[in-house]
Amino acid sequence: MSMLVAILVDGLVNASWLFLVAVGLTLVCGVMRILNIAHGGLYAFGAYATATLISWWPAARLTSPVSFALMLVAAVGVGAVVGLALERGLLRFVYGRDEVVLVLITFAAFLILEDVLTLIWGATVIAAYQPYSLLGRTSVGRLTFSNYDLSLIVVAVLVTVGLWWALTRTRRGLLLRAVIHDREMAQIVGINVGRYTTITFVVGCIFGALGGALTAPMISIQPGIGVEVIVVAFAVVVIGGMGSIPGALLGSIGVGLARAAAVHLLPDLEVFVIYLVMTAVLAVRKEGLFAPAAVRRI
Amino acid sequence: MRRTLLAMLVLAVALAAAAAFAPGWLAFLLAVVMAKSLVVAGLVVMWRAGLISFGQALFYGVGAYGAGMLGMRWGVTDFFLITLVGAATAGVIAWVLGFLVARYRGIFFANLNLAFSMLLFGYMVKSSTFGGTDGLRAPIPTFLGYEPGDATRVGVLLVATTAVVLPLLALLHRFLDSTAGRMTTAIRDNEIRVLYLGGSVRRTIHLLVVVAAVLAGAGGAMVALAIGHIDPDVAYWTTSGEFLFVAVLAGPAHVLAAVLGTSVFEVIRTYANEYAPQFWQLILGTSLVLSMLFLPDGLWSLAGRLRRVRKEAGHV
Amino acid sequence: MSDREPILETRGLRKQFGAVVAAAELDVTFHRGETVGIIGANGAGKTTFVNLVTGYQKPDGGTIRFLGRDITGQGPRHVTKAGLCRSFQIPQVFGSMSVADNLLMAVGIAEIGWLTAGSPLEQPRRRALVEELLATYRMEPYAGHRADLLPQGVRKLLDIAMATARKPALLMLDEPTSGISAVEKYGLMDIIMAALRAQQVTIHFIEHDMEIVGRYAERVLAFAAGDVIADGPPARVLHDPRVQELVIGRHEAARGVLNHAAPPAESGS
Amino acid sequence: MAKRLIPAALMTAAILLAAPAARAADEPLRVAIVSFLSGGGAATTGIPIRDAADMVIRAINEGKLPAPYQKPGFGGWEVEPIFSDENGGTTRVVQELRALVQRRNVKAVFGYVSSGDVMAAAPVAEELKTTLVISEGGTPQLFEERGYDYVFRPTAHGTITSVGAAHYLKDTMPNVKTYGGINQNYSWGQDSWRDFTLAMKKLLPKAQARTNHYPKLFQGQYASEITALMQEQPEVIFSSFWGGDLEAFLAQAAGRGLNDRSKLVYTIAEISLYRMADKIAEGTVMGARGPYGALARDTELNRWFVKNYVEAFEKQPSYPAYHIAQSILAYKAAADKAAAKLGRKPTVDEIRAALTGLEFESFSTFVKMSLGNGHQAATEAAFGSFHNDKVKGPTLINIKYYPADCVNPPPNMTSKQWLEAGMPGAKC
Repeated sequence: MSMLVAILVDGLVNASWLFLVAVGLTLVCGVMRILNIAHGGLYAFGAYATATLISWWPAARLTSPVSFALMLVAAVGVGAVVGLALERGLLRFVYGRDEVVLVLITFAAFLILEDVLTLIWGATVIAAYQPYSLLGRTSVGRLTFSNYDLSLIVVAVLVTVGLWWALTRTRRGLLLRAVIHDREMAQIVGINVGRYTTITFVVGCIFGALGGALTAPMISIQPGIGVEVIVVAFAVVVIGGMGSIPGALLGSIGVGLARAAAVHLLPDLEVFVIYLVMTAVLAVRKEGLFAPAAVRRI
Repeated sequence: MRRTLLAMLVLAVALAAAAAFAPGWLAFLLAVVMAKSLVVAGLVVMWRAGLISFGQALFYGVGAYGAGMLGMRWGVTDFFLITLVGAATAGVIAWVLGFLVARYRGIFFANLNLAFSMLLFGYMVKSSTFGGTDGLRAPIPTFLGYEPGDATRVGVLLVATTAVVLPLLALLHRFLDSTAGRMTTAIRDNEIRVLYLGGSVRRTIHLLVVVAAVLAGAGGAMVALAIGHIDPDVAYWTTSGEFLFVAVLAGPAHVLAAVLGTSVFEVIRTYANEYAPQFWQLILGTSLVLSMLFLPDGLWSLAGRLRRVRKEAGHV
Repeated sequence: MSDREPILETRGLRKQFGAVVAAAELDVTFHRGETVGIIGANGAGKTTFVNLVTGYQKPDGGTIRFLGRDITGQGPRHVTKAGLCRSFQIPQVFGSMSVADNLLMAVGIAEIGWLTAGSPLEQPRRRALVEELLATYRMEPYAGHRADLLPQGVRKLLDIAMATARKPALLMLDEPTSGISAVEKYGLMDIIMAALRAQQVTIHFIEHDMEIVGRYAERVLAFAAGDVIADGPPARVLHDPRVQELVIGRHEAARGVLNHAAPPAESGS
Repeated sequence: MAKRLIPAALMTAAILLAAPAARAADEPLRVAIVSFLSGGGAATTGIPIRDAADMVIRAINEGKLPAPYQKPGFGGWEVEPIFSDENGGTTRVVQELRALVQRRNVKAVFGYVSSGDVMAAAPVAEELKTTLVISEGGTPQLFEERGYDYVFRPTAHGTITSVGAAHYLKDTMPNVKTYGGINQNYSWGQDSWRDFTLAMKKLLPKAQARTNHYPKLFQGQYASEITALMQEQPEVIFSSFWGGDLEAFLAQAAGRGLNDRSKLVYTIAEISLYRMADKIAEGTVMGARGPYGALARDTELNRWFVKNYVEAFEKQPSYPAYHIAQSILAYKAAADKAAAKLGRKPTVDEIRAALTGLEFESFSTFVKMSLGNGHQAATEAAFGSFHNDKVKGPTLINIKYYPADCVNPPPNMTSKQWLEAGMPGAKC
């Protein structure tokens, strides 16, 4: 029984984290049809910026709401600046080129971002652990969970609801969905697709940075944290269906629970689990769980 | 074809000269470049059919680990035998996976390949048979019974690698002129037309996957023998990404472009590391961005531009 | 006409897309050497019929026999290899290749086999065949042009010429004149018909222009709502009152628009 | 075009890359220091290695070290260090090593953090006939698999950490009944856990091993593993974590209160002692790979090292800094020894000969190159318990030292054989 609770809670915490780092990637995938490898760089930037802000804030006056606000500020600031620079300064020159070129240019951007990070912050470890302990703990039987971990679930739910509302209940959201569904048709009916592309990319980047910002208090922040995240986030996006937000949600939950179950029941499988799920899903459904319908032409 | 053969001949002579006279590090670099360019050539061939693989490191890794296992478990040290087995193993695995993979196109093809390669990576990290993350030692190669000393080994390695790579590239070049090879472009342009001409798209793609895997397997085995050590990084996604990078840098125009692209890539990397050890990724990334922006058809297109410039100059 | 040997027979051929019936229990027999025109309003099931017969779509029920063989449910590749080829409303060509290379590719793929797949595509004999095709379809001036930059009419010709590379027994032409200006239509059809008849190919063509149907077809099939509502010589079918009402009337009204607009997307019909 | 372009390019490349002109005889001895300057291992390990190497080499060149190393230079040689990044995988490491030796005329190479890189670099050094002094990468396999003439490791290999931890438990918690583990899923983590369980079987046979968790290297998040460890509730949790993973785990374990239920034993956590002080519970057992950092013995050499390091870099030296410093000092000691014997500046081969089987006083301990035919050092192990002192700040107390003969296998056995046989011949 306590095992089940453990798997469920760990799985959901893990799923929330996965969703938070993957949601921006899938959003960009949906609108721009590109796989943004630089997402990993944004994650790292978000983490570094958060740690910096938190270290500037007087430790005595750091409360939970303040630290969450700092994370949000860091994510929005960094995501907007870097995202805009990438899209306006780099990506727009290669729109319309081969898919592979688009992917690789983001890969190059990722390499560059990695070293720019080192240029700005140096190759030292920085940390922002304070928010992790600020929220305290919750005990369930013999298990103790960190409230910060649990709060990730809340944030993930908020993001999901917020996105759902923005995409289905606002005019701009509806137009964006039109762009996702059929780019050319959207162009024909007069939607400024270019501007939606830029905005979406920046929003995606902000989510990427937010993922890093929220992770910052849990990990020690150092060069190289982005490279692992890309492949994990990418796996979640692919499992869910590239460009599908419900897909990313379901993919995260699936992978999160599978991973938690593996840790508790079959620790040897843990490293694999995400790729096993990914291979299995792709082998059966190449588009992933929720593929946005593609129009097939003769 | 004749021009290509001639170019290859000249290249072979140049490499043989390098093997004899160049400093060891350069001969070694060239050997690695030649071996890696096989992997790139395979990617380029798939790319001609519009297929991008994010998981070519799978076959590269299979070739590399095959070399290590052959040497360490069964005491095989012959360079050519190991390369052959590495290539064949990768080919067989590709043939099996091909039944599934050949149904996939575009990003889905890339994704599934990535998933397979990451599975291999995950397995290699865990597996004590394959040395876990510390990896596996590759044997010191012998060459058809000849065992070079420490001083000559690198030179011999370069000659042997060239002797494997250039004939394979020539074969590949010939394949690209064959009906099946020319179908690559046809498939990228219009699969439906290929089907309605009675051509098999799936079988052709399956063939391409196997061909590229054989090349990657051979390349992986030769790089492993050159380096002397194999670790799970050979199957990691960044390795696939790097090969893809070089493929785009090279351009799909010609099989020899793969050699050119790989050389440029390795030279940039070596010098970036020397002059900015902390920022070589920045330099690498920037040069790749610049090449993609200003040389959209790859480095090989420089040759065409040069020719045009010279022609115009000649007319004046 | 019925004294000729049957080449294609469908029995009870059915296909439904949701609530739309695209093929309703079609029983049709075609004969060797016939030139058949297929008419019908948009959405009447003409292209679906071609798609079903050539294996692009699988029928929900019924059988298709071609040259005495059951080809029901076989894919395009097998149907093509059996000798039933097609051209497309939107020409399906290899956009990045020249016209001559398109034809060479077509000839090469038509001849491909396990043993020949590895031999060079480029062969003098094939080049000669290509030259012949270029001449027959009057495309010599365009031989070196990239296929995706061709004028619409030439692209249509190229599409059809490629479809004949295999020397089919039956060729189905899906709207060979759509997107072509009224002036050019007859010239185009003359070239196509002359070439195909010289090869003794049985021809089916889908067509909206009744004058062209009247001029080139010896038998006409009229489709409406997935069913054949008239089948016979042009003179009789084109004057059938139901055909007049369901096919021609509506169509003629829309024709002015059609000829000036871009060709409608295939997927809808 | 192609036929002219490629050879032309190759020729140009060859000219561009060609080695600089031959060097004059009195030029300095050029050595390379290789460690992670970028990527995951840079911050905690690679950069301290670079810094410490730079500092110690400078001091030796200028003759500023305390006795008995006050004589300037390495047996009369001035050493010129160049620094190279280890990041990028073994292929790159090997390529770089060749370029360093053959193009940049490096006479000796120091460093290497990752055990995989160590295993890849060693045979290459052997082929190139260039001295390779491994400072960090600690896999015991290195000299157990084959012999080397050119490869040395003047620091203890990894076995001493796991064996030392078991001894410390025996001395401080003799009644422990259950233990579990969390170790990174790669060779270091896997070997550490194996060695620890084998040592525990011999030293505390009543203690029972529970599950070990193998999260991925650089995973960074351990929520599930921590829950699982709480679920199992072993008395002792053994971990060989290092670097960013270690610090993340410390923070998360503290946040979840894992320390309240189990005693945590970290084999090489000394590296994070100061930075993570507020996340470490009182009494947590910590080690380094040898008596370094907070575990260092108070000698004049050590005082010099700590003082200068803190002045230069504004932080306490951690054990990777000690390791590289010890490796460079070994080279200095060997060179001085050779010079004294020969009465002149020794050649690199003569230094190498003197390095084999060398015994010397290092910054905080005495080093004997007694294993691997005189190429592998054996040193003592040290462990202590964490205490956050109100006045002095974070420190380790109750420090215990285990002599080299106690925690190292004898020269004729591999670590694994020795542990599986129940550590025969150990003198504790």
